[in-house]
This record gives sequence, C-alpha cells and structure tokens, in this order.
Amino acid sequence: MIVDDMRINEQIEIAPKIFKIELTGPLSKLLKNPGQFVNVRVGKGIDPTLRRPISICDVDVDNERLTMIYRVEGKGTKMLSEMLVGDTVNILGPLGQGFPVDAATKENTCVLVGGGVGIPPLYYLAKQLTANGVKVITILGFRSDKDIFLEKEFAELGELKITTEDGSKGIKGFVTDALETLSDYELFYTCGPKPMLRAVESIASSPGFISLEERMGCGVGACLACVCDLNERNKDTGKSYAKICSDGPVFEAGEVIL
Amino acid sequence: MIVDDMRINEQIEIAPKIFKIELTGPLSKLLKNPGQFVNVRVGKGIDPTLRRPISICDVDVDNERLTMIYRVEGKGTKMLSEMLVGDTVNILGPLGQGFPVDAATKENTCVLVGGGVGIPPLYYLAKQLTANGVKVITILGFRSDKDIFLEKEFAELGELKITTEDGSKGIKGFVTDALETLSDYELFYTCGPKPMLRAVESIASSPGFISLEERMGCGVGACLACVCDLNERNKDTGKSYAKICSDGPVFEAGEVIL
Amino acid sequence: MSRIAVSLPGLNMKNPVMPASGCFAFGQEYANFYDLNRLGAICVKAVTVEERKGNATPRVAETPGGMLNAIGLQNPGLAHVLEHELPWLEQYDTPIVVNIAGYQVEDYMEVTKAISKVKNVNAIELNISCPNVKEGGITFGTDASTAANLTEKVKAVSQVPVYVKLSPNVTDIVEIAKAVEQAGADGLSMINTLLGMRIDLKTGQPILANKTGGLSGAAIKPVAIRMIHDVSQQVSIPIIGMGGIYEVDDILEFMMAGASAVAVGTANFIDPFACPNLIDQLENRMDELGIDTLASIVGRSSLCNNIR
Amino acid sequence: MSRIAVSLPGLNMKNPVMPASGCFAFGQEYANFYDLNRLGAICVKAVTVEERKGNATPRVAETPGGMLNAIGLQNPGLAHVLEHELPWLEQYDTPIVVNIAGYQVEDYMEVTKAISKVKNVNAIELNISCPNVKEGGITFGTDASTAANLTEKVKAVSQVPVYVKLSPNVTDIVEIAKAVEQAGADGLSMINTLLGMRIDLKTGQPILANKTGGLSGAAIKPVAIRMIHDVSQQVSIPIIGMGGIYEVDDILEFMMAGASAVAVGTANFIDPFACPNLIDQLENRMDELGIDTLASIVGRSSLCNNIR
Ligand SMILES: Cc1cc2nc3c(=O)[nH]c(=O)nc-3n(C[C@H](O)[C@H](O)[C@H](O)COP(=O)(O)OP(=O)(O)OC[C@H]3O[C@@H](n4cnc5c(N)ncnc54)[C@H](O)[C@@H]3O)c2cc1C
Ligand SMILES: Cc1cc2nc3c(=O)[nH]c(=O)nc-3n(C[C@H](O)[C@H](O)[C@H](O)COP(=O)(O)OP(=O)(O)OC[C@H]3O[C@@H](n4cnc5c(N)ncnc54)[C@H](O)[C@@H]3O)c2cc1C
Ligand SMILES: Cc1cc2nc3c(=O)[nH]c(=O)nc-3n(C[C@H](O)[C@H](O)[C@H](O)COP(=O)(O)O)c2cc1C
Ligand SMILES: Cc1cc2nc3c(=O)[nH]c(=O)nc-3n(C[C@H](O)[C@H](O)[C@H](O)COP(=O)(O)O)c2cc1C
Ligand code: FES
Ligand code: FES
Repeated sequence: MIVDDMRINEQIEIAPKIFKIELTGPLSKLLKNPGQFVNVRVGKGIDPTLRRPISICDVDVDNERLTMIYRVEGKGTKMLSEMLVGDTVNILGPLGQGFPVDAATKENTCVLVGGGVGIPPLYYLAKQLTANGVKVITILGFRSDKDIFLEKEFAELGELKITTEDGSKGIKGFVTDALETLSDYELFYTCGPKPMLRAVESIASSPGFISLEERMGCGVGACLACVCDLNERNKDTGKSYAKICSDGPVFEAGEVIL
Repeated sequence: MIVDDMRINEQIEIAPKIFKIELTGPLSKLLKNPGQFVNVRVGKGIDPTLRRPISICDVDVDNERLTMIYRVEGKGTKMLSEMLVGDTVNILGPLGQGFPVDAATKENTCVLVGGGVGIPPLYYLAKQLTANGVKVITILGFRSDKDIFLEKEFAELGELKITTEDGSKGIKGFVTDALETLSDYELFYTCGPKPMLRAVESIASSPGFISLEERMGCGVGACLACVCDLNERNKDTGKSYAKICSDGPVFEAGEVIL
Repeated sequence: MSRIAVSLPGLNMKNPVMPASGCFAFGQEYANFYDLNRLGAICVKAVTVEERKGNATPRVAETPGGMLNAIGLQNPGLAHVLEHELPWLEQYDTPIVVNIAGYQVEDYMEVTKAISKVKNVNAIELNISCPNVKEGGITFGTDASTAANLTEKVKAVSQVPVYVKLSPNVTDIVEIAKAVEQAGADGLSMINTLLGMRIDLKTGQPILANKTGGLSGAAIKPVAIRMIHDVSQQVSIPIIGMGGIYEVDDILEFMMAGASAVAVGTANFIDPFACPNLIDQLENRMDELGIDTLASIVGRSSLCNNIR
Repeated sequence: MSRIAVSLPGLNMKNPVMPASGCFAFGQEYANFYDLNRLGAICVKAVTVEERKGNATPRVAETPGGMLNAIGLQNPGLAHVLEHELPWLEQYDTPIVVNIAGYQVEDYMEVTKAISKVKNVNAIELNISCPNVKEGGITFGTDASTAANLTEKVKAVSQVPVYVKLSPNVTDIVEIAKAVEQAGADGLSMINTLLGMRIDLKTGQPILANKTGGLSGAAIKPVAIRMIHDVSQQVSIPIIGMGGIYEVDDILEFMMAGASAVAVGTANFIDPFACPNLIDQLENRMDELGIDTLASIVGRSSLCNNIR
C-alpha cells in the first residue's frame, strides 16, 4: 500500500465509454491477489476532491505494469479519460482484500460471473486460476453487442458465455440466465452491480466470493464511509460490520448482507 | 470585448519569474489603445475561481497576436506559466480604457515611467507614440540587474534610463530619482505600484496619465470590486468614484485619489 | 408554456435563469455581450435610499472554489436608479427584480414604495442578508421576528410581489423562512453569501479591507441545496435558488431541491456568457435525463422521501 | 522549544499538526504509511458509551472543492476503545485527544470519566457539533446555555483538559464560544462541518442515505478562518483550528487567524501522507515568510487592527 505517481503507458477506448489504461510504476509489484483495487487521484487541484476506486484488471510484475478498465461515469472518470500517454497519475494502492485464488484447487471448476465494469477484476483472477490448473468458466453480461470488451482475452482462458440484455450477441438476458444452465462447479467468483450479486448468490449451487462497491472516503479503512453489515458478528474482531475498502471489497458469499 | 480561446504561440521566462506569453486569436484585432488589459481564465475548473487581469504588452494585428508579460506571483500565474505552447487559454478582453496616444502631438516629448510588471503596457504605448513621431524617454525601475526585461526593445524606441534598487545596473535608486533629473517634457505616462504612482504624480512637472491596479471580480464594470475615489464628482456621470476595470485602468493624473 | 418556462409571483419567466443581485449591476455591462431578453429575468444590484460608497478596497478575495466579496452595497441611490437605470432597462421585456437594502425599516419602505410603482419592475427582493455592512443588512436576517416585521412593513407598501432574500448565516433558516412567509412574503431568495475571511500571509492581516466578506461560488452549493431543501418542505411560497450555480446540472439540482427558479452570480465573472450558455444547454440536458418540463421536477427531492 | 513546537493545555506538541477526529479512526490505518510519532498529536474518532452502527450508506458525497459525510458517529463503543484502541496507541509518545459524543449529558460524562483516566489520554474533545445524528450531537452545539451546561458537567468529571468542538451552523458562534469558556472549557476546536446536501439528478433524491451531511474540505476554509478569527478575539482559551487545511500555507493562515494548533481532516483522504508532508514543509515556508516561531504568529490577524 503506497502512493505512486504512475506514468500512463497506454490509454484506449475499447468500447463506448469504456477505457483501458495501463500504468507503470513500482506499485505494480505490491499486488497480493486479484480483486484488489487502487484509488486514483484525478487531477492535482481541489476538484475532484476524492480519489476514484478502480479495480486492478491485470498486472505485469516484471515490467511494473498495471492495467485498469473503467467506464466514464461522471466528472472524475471523464477527466481521467482525457489524460494522455506520458502523463502521470497519482495512485494509492493496492487496496483491500481480493479474491482468494487458493480457495480453488487443481481439480476444481470455477465459474466467474461479471457484469459491466465488474468484469475487469475477474480477468487477472481468471489468469491466476488457470495458471494454477483450475478450470474456469466465465459468464460476462453486457447491455448490447457493442458494449462487449475482454471477449478474446477471456476466451483464451477457458469456456466463455456472453449474455446481452438485447440479445444482440450470445444469450439474450442476464448473467443469471447463463448461470442457471450450469451445475457442475465447485466455486464461483462474481463482481458487478448489487442486484446482480444478489441474484448470483441465490442461484449459485456452490460456495463463492463476491466483490462489492460503495462510495468511499479514505479507501484505507479510516473513515467508515464504506461499511456493510455482516450477517453474523465476526468471531475474531467482534464486529457486526465490515469495511468494503479494507476488509473487502471481496467477501465470502453469505458473509455480508447485500 | 469578447471571450476567445486563444492558442499559446510562445511562452518563455525572460527574467526570474517573469514570463512572456504570446497568444493567437481574433481578440487581438479589437484593441483600442495601449494600456488595455485582458482577463485570463487559468485552467478549466473551479479553482482558481477568478480570472487574472494582465496588461497587453504588444499586439500584431495582422497576425492576430497578443503579447503579455507577467510575473509569477501566486497560484494563478504559476499555473499559467506551466501551460505549454499549443494549449489554449480562455481570454476575456480587451478590457478598460487605455492610454490616450493622441494626447501627445508630434512636437512633444513624453516620459514613460514604469516599475516592475507595470512596464509591459508601456511598451505598446511607446511603439504607438514613436510611430506618431512623438519623442519618448523611458524610465524603467527594477530591483536588480538580473530582473531587467524589455531593455533592448525600449532602447530601440528612444532614450532609456534604467534604475535598480541595488545599483547593479543604471542609476541606483528608484524611477523617481531618474525622473527628477528630467524637466523638458510635455506629458508623462506611468504604470507601476501605487507608491511609485504617487511619487511620480507629485514629482512630474507636466500633466500625465497613470494606470492603476486593484483586485477585480468581473473585470467588466458589473461587480464594483475595483472602485477608486475621484478627486471631484465626475461632471458627466455625477459619480464620485470610478471603476478601475472599465473606467480605467488609465486615469488622468489628479483625477483619482491614489 | 414551453418546457423550460416557469412562473412565479410577478415573474413569468421564459426560462428559470436570472443573474443574481450584485453580480450584474443594472444590466448595461452584460448587454455588451448578449441580448438581455434571453434571460428569464434580471435581478439588479441592491438599491438604498441614498447613494452608498461601499467599503474600502480590496473588496474581493479568492478562496478555494469560491470568492469573498465585501462591496458594502455601493449603489447610486434611489433617485439615480429611478432616473437612469430602470428607464434604460425599459428596452427589454424581461421581468425585472429590484434588490432593496437599508439601515432601518423606514429605508426599506421608502425604496419599496418608489421602486414598486415603476412600470417595468415586476418584483422586489428584500435584502435582509448582506453580510458586508455594519448596520441593517444581515441584522434583519438573523432574527425571525425582526425579519417578519420588516417583511410585513414592506409588503404593506409594495405594489409588486416581495421576495425575501435569506441569510445562510443562521442556526435555523427554516424558522426565519416560516416567519417571513407568515408575514406575507410572496417568495424567498436563497442563499445569500456565507460569512468568510482570508488572511494575507505576508501581512498577517485580512485581505479584505472590511476584514470579513461574503463567500459565493461553487464552494457553497451544497449548503444552498440543503437550505433550499429544508425550507421548501416547510413553506409553500416559491424559492429562487442560488449559490454556486456554474453548470446546467446545478440548475436541475437546485430545482429538484425545491427552487422554482434560479439565480447565477459568481459564474458571470468566470464567463460573461454564463447565463445564456446555461439556458441554451437546459433542454438538451433535460432530454438526456428524461425530464419533460421543469415544473415537473421542482422539489422532487422532497416528494418521495421513503423511496431508496 | 523548537520553532514549530506549540503548547496547549494537556498537549505539548512538537509541531502544530494533528489529524482531525473521524478522519483517522484510531490511528492503525495510517500507521501503515508512516510513524505516528511524527504527528503533533492524534485526535481519534468520536467515542460513545455503547457501540454505534451509524447511518445507512451512501455515507459520503463529493461537492465542488469538498465532500459531505454522514457517518453518524459509528464507533465500537467505550469498552472496546478502552480495551483495544487506546492500549494499541501506547506504543506512541504523541499526545492523544479523544473525541467524545453522546445522546445526553450523562453519556458524555460517563465516557469522559472512563476515558480521561486512561494514562495515554491527554485531552478530551467534546463533540457538540456532529450534524449527522438525530439526537445529541449538534443539538448541544447550537444553544449557548445547553453547551455551557454540558461543558461544566464534563469538566467536573474529567481528569484531563477539555476542548469543546464548536458547530459552524449557528448564527453567533462567538456567543457559544464565550459560554463554554465560562463553563470551564480549556480550549476550543473549530470548526466541525457545515450542513449540506447533494441531489442525484437521476433519482431526484439526496445522494446520502441520511439526506444531509457535513461539508468538509477546502471549500469551507474561509468560513473556518472567519469564525476562528472572530472567536479568538473574544476568548482567551486556545483554539485548535480545522476546516479545509490542505497546504502548508493553510496552517499559517489558521494560526494567524487565531488558532494555536491545527487539525487536518479531509486532506488525509486525498493523500495519506498529508499530515507528515505538511509538517515537513513548515519550517521552509516559515523561512520564506520570515516567521521565526509559530508561537509568534498566533492570532497575528487580530494584533494590529488598524494597520493597512
Ligand atoms: C472497489 C471498487 C472497484 C471499482 N472498480 C471499477 C472498475 O474496475 N471499473 C470501473 O469503471 N468502475 C469501478 N468502480 C466504480 C468507480 O469507482 C466509479 O464509477 C467512479 O468512482 C465514478 O467516478 P466519477 O467521477 O466518474 O463519477 P461521479 O459521479 O462524478 O463521482 C462522484 C463521487 O461518487 C463516487 N462514485 C460514483 N459512482 C460510484 C460507484 N459505482 N462506486 C463507488 N463510488 C462511486 C465517486 O468515486 C466520487 O467520489 C469501482 C468501485 C469500487 C468501490
Ligand atoms: C489592470 C491590471 C493589469 C495588470 N497587468 C499585469 C501585467 O501586465 N503583468 C503582471 O505580471 N501583472 C499584472 N497585473 C497584476 C496581476 O493581475 C496579478 O499579479 C495576478 O492577478 C496575481 O494572480 P496570482 O494568481 O498569481 O496571485 P494570487 O495571490 O493567487 O491571486 C489571488 C487573487 O488576487 C488577485 N490579485 C493578486 N495580486 C493582484 C494585483 N496586483 N492586482 C490585481 N489583482 C491581484 C488575483 O487576480 C486573484 O483574484 C495587473 C493587474 C491589473 C488589475
Ligand atoms: C460581488 C457580489 C455582489 C453582491 N451583491 C449583492 C447585493 O447587492 N444584494 C444581494 O442580495 N446579494 C448580493 N450578492 C449575493 C448574490 O446575489 C448571491 O446571493 C450569492 O453570490 C450566491 O450566488 P453565487 O454563488 O452564484 O454567486 C452579491 C454577490 C457578489 C459575488
Ligand atoms: C468522514 C468524516 C468523519 C468525521 N467524524 C467526526 C467525528 O467523529 N467527530 C468530530 O468531532 N468530527 C468529525 N468530523 C469532522 C472533522 O473532524 C473536521 O472538523 C472537519 O472535517 C473539517 O476539517 P477538514 O475540512 O480538514 O476535513 C468528521 C469529518 C469527516 C470528513
Ligand atoms: S472508504 Fe474510508 S473506511 Fe472505507
Ligand atoms: S472588477 Fe467588477 S467592477 Fe471592476
């Protein structure tokens, strides 16, 4: 967890309003596991005030490279998308507890379920799982054909099912429609909007891990902006809540109230 | 008086913390007389909030070029100095009433007295006066040798006296020390810090014109941030005050209370 | 009625945007930039019985995301405004709001009496919230019964609707809003500036000659939104909202909070075309957000309190 | 004493900078970034008798040059703080200030009694200004006699100096400051956050689940400076100043306005190293401005009122 002025190595729009950005700097070496995120300071002035949390999508430790994929939502991501190759961006990270890769063993089949900008952190996860010999089935949900990204990349790592809301590609419907057709898996990992996480949690036939989002202040566990309720008081800490930024963003399915 | 996104054509540090910036755009064609200024919007965000008033130092109407010289004082001028050739700067102008060039006729000798960043507007004035066949003597005051700028440019237009506070070049002392040695002139024009203006006004043996500075809000006469008191109620408007941004920044010596 | 027209007591506005008092003088300066008929209304600088010289300079200081001003209600006085400023504005058919200030109740009444019978004046804005004068101004705006009394007296002599401009520098703005509503105010304007100060590190002294000044600009927007939201739920007269409106989204945010029209102040200094630019962007942005008419969003934030 | 050391009741600080309450939890998170002994003091999150769950999320919203928060005083409760948080802090020899909140006078007294006898607690900060809880908090901070009564009761049971943290959401902060001084406060902390709101244009509803929140960050700095300036001229107890301190110049501006030490809140979120970075820059900047010791500039703005 450091603060690093990272250089923009590449910045491209890979789908409408979806940007892929590659940064260089020593922070890249500190990643513990996939699903961790960074807190991006956009600009140098007083506005925007807060950093923007963005998941790590891929890492190249040897070349100190970090890749993120983000959607232009509001002011901060807009400004980020206007920055150029060669500019530096101030990054705080890596933050949080990511997906436990070791939870899956060699013989396991894992289902990865991602929606929209919940997809990026699953990519580095898929890479690590497959590197460990785990079989990966990925389900990615998009609004429409034109919004699809990372298709080729995921397809290279295993079976890939794409769903689109308008049916313009793959299965028409939601990720859950694809998930319902599967039964032979030992573990799931998911990231996306809350309604999707709820649906995945209730449909899945295995244990799994979910990654949450919340508006954040500090990003490091100090301000209590990003709490969520635990289903049961934590045995170790005695706490009835968790901080998404530092205890999460990844939790065991069923651990927190969605 | 328009708002113009002007392109930076040149930006160089011509003395410590003193920058010369050349901008291109149609606004350049609207100048009425030397001593007018522009109101520079630095950055695109909410901070800095206010525009920065900077005098016009030179104009090239044919090529639509405007030159300004400014000192890095605080946040706004610092940010301006960090902008690069090719960037655009949002400019409001030309603003205010400048120096009346016609007040001097062919046979006249005029003394131009400038201190620090009060010097730039005198340059375009000197050019216009000499173009009209007026004889110009210029007195420029600096802190020290290394702070000198526009020396060659003024020297080309007539007699030039330089004063430095530490005596490292020219006459040791203030512009007034040089002004006291002169007597044969019909008109003076001056711009600089208020104490200097006061001293020049009291020493000068002729009528003249002074250019004032004040903290501004709107720059166009609407907010009344920048008023100064008139010595007498203005006959035409009935007003006992003047707005430096729109009635000035140039006033007849004796017209306003310094 | 067009999608962006709004209607308030005395003010039939073709769009919800007027310049804020004190940031637009009497209109002549900005008329050099654009046709003032494009505005929804025009709110002019505070007028007092006699000419006022205002405070010493410096009168403005910049702050993070905002500015302080301590103009001190400088204005040419009632007679001059009646003779020169208002007649000049006759060439426009945009509604005119005149902001009014004074040292004592009688001053406010005198100005109101004279101004409200001018044929091109559509409303009075009672400035009980100027933080930059020693007497009058804010003292009327920080106590509910004083504010109500003044409102009542001014209403009694006004021939046009009266909007009371509230000060945000109070513990309970709702209490004051309710008091002036009961005293007969036709509408509210809010917010005036927050009291602030900046110090010059070189001298150790305040930058403003008046020491304190009024904070305006983007920085105060969330405070304005909060106050308009709270007040709009407790009064039934319309609110002209202001405080840091720079962007088209801000207009919508103010109206959702409970404002029926908006005023733009500091933004005029950043861009003289601020008002017409905002107006031009309004319909497009409404389309993007699926908003049919502005009237339909006013106070939306208070409509469905238990949805979320 | 070093040039940048300052001394306040209970607090011998090697430099004037402490993190602000609620922005630093109990220190453990930022201890991952730097040695907390570099700080002038540490002010921890509000502590209440029982554990508090705080408000629903979203709890933060961004504003121009600032942010709103509505955490709602979430904290693990007195027992947990006594058992876990304060013992953990024993490894540091930096003074500790504990921020205290409650629903009623007795709550404050109970927490104070227990906390103030902990050996590594150097001062209590009485939070009578939290805008984000329904009961207690700000209600104590908006009425002078209520504030004074609470101060007196807490002083009576405290074994360490008591700083009262004032709310800026009042008409007359000087009155409240004087009342708590008379009631025995050893110092003041100011300012807490300004009440604000932001609305989500897509839903028309407030972004914060709690609807309103407390505005902090650069945007509020001029309000803080004004209040500290005004209060410091009317009281003789020291002030811990806060509200939008981001840069080293801000520290000096707050001290010239009348603060004897400063607290840094929101800036920690922008840069976790904000506090040590500010401390490191302090002496250089003092040299540039010709300031010998910090003690010499406190309240400089009120010293020579008629110079300028
Ligand atoms: C742990 C985590 C990982 C994330 N990873 C990704 C990612 O890989 N790719 C991606 O495109 N997006 C990701 N997001 C969402 C991303 O943070 C928001 O889209 C972004 O902050 C929006 O900022 P803005 O300035 O564009 O929008 P604005 O609306 O201007 O933002 C205003 C404020 O709200 C906050 N905010 C707005 N939307 C969200 C949101 N959905 N979640 C949290 N804060 C929000 C902003 O951070 C900012 O503080 C992630 C969020 C979290 C919490
Ligand atoms: C009519 C006019 C013409 C000017 N021409 C020139 C010029 O040609 N070259 C040059 O270097 N400077 C000139 N100045 C001064 C210049 O405007 C200031 O140096 C500049 O605004 C400082 O901005 P800053 O952000 O660097 O300083 P900051 O201290 O950060 O500025 C804070 C605020 O104070 C205002 N301010 C600070 N100093 C001054 C000042 N001296 N006059 C007016 N406002 C001030 C700023 O505009 C801003 O609103 C002129 C000023 C006026 C009024
Ligand atoms: C320079 C200046 C002068 C002002 N003069 C007045 C005034 O005369 N009467 C008044 O009621 N408000 C006055 N105001 C307050 C504005 O009308 C408005 O309420 C406030 O600035 C908030 O809006 P803004 O943030 O858009 O500027 C003035 C504001 C500024 C910046
Ligand atoms: C997320 C957050 C939580 C806060 N919690 C507390 C608190 O528990 N007790 C308190 O007295 N002040 C609390 N505050 C107020 C700060 O201590 C400080 O007074 C205020 O934020 C202004 O300083 P700043 O602008 O530097 O943040 C909190 C502020 C923030 C932003
Ligand atoms: S964002 Fe501050 S605790 Fe999570
Ligand atoms: S700066 Fe507004 S009137 Fe001169």
